[in-house]
Amino acid sequence: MNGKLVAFCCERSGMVAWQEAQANGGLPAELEVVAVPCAGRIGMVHLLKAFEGGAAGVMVFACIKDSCDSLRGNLHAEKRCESTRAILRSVGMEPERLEFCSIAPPMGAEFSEVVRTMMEKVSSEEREG
Amino acid sequence: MIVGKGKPVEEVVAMVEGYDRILVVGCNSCVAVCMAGGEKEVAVLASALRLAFRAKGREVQVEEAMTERQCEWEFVETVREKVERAQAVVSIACGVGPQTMARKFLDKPIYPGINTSFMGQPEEIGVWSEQCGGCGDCVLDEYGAVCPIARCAKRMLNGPCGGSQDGKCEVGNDTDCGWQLIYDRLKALGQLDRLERNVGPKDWSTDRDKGPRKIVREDVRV
Amino acid sequence: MTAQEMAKPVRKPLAVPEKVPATQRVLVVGGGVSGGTAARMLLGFGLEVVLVEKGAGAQPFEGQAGAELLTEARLVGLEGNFGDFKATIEAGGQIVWRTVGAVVVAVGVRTEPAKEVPLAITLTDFRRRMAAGEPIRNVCFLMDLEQSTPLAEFSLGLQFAFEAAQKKTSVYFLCRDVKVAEEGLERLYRSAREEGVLFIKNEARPTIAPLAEAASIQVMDLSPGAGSHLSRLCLTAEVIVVPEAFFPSEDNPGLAALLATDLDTKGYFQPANVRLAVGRTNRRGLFVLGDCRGPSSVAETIERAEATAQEIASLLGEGEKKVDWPVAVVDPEKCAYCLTCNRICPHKAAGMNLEEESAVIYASACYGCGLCVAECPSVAITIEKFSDAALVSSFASGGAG
Amino acid sequence: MSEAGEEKIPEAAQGPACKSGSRLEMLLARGEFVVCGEMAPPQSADGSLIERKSEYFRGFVDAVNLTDNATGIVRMSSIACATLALKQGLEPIVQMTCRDRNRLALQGDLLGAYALGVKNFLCLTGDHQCMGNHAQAKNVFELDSIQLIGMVRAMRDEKVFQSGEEMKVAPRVFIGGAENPFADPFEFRALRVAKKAAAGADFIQTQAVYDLPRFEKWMEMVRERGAHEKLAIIAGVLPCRSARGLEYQKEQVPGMSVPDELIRRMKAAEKPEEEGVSICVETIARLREVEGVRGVHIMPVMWERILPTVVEQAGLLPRPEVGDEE
Repeated sequence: MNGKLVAFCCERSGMVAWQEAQANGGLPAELEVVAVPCAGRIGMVHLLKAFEGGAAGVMVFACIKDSCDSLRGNLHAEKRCESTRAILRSVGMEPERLEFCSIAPPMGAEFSEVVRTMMEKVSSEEREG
Repeated sequence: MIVGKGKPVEEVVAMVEGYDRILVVGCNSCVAVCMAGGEKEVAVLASALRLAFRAKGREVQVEEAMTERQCEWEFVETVREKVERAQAVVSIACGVGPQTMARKFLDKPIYPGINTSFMGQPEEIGVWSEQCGGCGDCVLDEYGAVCPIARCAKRMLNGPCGGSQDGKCEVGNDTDCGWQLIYDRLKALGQLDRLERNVGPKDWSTDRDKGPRKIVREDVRV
Repeated sequence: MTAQEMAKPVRKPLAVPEKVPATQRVLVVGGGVSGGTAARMLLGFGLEVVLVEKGAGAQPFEGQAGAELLTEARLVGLEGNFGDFKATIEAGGQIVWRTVGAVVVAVGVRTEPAKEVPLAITLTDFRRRMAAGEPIRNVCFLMDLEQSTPLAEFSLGLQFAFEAAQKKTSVYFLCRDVKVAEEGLERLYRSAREEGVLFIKNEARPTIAPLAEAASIQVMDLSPGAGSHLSRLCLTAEVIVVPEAFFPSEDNPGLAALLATDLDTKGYFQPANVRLAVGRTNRRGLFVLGDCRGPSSVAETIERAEATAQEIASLLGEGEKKVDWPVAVVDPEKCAYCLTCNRICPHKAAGMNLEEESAVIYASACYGCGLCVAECPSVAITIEKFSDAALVSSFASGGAG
Repeated sequence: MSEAGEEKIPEAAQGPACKSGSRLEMLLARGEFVVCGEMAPPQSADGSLIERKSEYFRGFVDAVNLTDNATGIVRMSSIACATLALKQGLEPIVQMTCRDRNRLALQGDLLGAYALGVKNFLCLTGDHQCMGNHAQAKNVFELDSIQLIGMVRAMRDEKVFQSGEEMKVAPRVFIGGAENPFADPFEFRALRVAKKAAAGADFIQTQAVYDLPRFEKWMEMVRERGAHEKLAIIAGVLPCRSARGLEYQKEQVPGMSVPDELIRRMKAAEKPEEEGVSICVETIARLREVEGVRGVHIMPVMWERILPTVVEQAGLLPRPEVGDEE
């Protein structure tokens, strides 16, 4: 693992929140952001590839319930995260390394908080592991 | 189509534990469409296997391949090169696929990556239901094209059992009562009289009960 | 496939049309307050309007050019997509076809009047009279007659009472108790009082007698501070309004299926999604307005109809629409024709190309969300900007090996 | 459908006046209002349990049903229990389900049971195994109850096996079937009785009756088809000990109809067991009034010792002897 964090961000919510968080500063250098048109675009394979590529933690930022432009895109994304977490468990990795997060565009502070928590989680895993 | 579902990843990991070069082969036919053994599932399983071995501190080579239809010799042949490179193959085609591979690649261990379940149809995204039992002697004509063998938990041919309530079967899991469906359908068709007749015991020799089945078409064969 | 392999673009991106047609004609189904308002505004924007009305009459059109009124008519089929819908309409026993760029559905609700009250009209009738601008000197709302009036209808009554009071009508509002158990109701109640609505607590069925041009209503006022214990009140009102119960039309499920849109759990065309406010639906170019989305006040109804007409006018542009949004494309070579995209697409943008034996995504209807791309079992659908390659490129270099 | 054609039931199937000579048959033929009871076989190899339980049945019922792995829970076999019951002077009704046996096993068991002295057989499809304690089992269900009835009748009346081959000595048995008037689709429920009559059933035992209006409606439909004249309808009753027991049946047992009023009565009762008996006795009294009901089948699930009380309070004692003349 290379300690990277990957955040898949819906263009309509996660990306906006990320921009705000970035403007406020304090996001770790390890964070890589991948823009998607809707969280529903993300497949299990992309999440696993992120881990294969060395990510220590992966986050999916989707629109909050009942405000997804593609109606159910956020729900699909959440389900795929659940299934991917199950795979992580069965391959002997900590499912907590993958986080699904509902976020609204102006929630920059919350974005930073999720990233910070993930950062702490993975570094404590590294210490224990 | 033939419907199946991926085996738990840990089960597959346990099957291929000792190998260093593994090939995961999917099938572009039924199992691709039912989201169990297509290109995406091959990629997911291969990725999961790599991560699993990496977590155990082993770098294992996991290759990916697709066959058009894994139940056919000619298509299986298209992945020969990759099969020969691998020490073991995980097939995520229906149960026919691994067997076709096993007969083609005699020295290669082939492991199944999905549980093949039934012949059925997609109800909605993510839901498939069994529709045909492959009994070898179709009775749909009598039952308004709703199969009592595949869709009644007790394969009853003369009407519903006493466990049918509010359209649901006694086995639970929100299973529809096949006989309620038959009844509703024949009622709508104005053919309820079909159900008045006593149907005698079925000849099950066309089913699995006469041993492995084979269809020989003399009109086609030369 | 390794992430590096995946990151390599395998084939040339398939062509997305630069422009899609935008027929300058709008189909409006339902000629009530919202349908009529939208139709008049659309005409004002220079668009043609085909108004399909179930009944014999509809809101007046003032004989504007470009307006076609089909009465005793209903929509029986809708093919195509935004900019180029093909509507099949049954009008007076004849089938006619119209090509339209957008569709507005405003079919109203089914109402059942409360227990018959002599000389009374329903909330819907009252709203119609207000919308028509009829002067009303005084009105008496009778709520909670046989049983407690449901909240939705009660709040409508309150809204109309307030709106009537604003127009200088004197308003009596009789109810067992003022219901405020919904956001905004408390405020509405206070505003109504400020506007001069007279609230009277009443539990018995009032006696109503006809006068020359009004009715006299005798009630017991039970409001605190209404005199000794029981004071008998005699009111005179030109109009008596009783609530009716609102139900989504029985036609809604069939109509929703025809339009390829969704109903809420109650059976209204109300998407549970904040992004679909005003009159929007899951489909580009399809709008639903008025009470068939759930009963609403006159002001709100008109406001939404106007906003929607504006949105349609800007959507339809001038005959062609530049495709400036991301669009998913199907590779017919790879497509297994399994219809997964068709089932998963929330915008109903995925159809079947029978000749190619392949799925097809209509650029005009696609929002480029990628749900189909994520789920396509054959990996046959791509969105250029958001290909698998693009999604894994940032970490592909991270060393999968 | 090519092979499984319509079953032709020859005239001979109407049978002689006496088909089996079983006590149940004789009493029904004489026009007696019969009483059957259900005994649950032991969940162990302890055959003495049958001996002990027989006390509750001897002299109180005309015939006793021995269930066949009912609800998919393994118990001592019905045939074995029936032979033990015979030794206790009881008239057994062997229950046979299609869940665990194919046509070979069913025919073989029928011949064996008859040779051991059993004369009454209740032909059932059987509860699905997933309801019991061996949900992992593979089921058989290659015949349904109606086909089983037809098979037994053909063995008795035509002396033929299902294969069409003949046998020298036919099992002269009295054939029963079951029906649940409370399951769906309701319109089918009387037709099933008619089909069972056509297949050769001599009697029908029903699911426990709580919902009398629905039972009466069903009987009316049975009478419309004239099925009640071709076979004897024996209505099921289940004495219940507690309100919880009733609620369980209402909510958990598929195809049961329990009116809320009965649950309220049980809840309000100071002595629920007595109330349960009263409800059962009242039900029996009302069932006796229903045209075409020829007896009752008492199923005292987990409460077999109450059976004598129910029979006595229902005024159904003494039970007639076969030799008796009225």
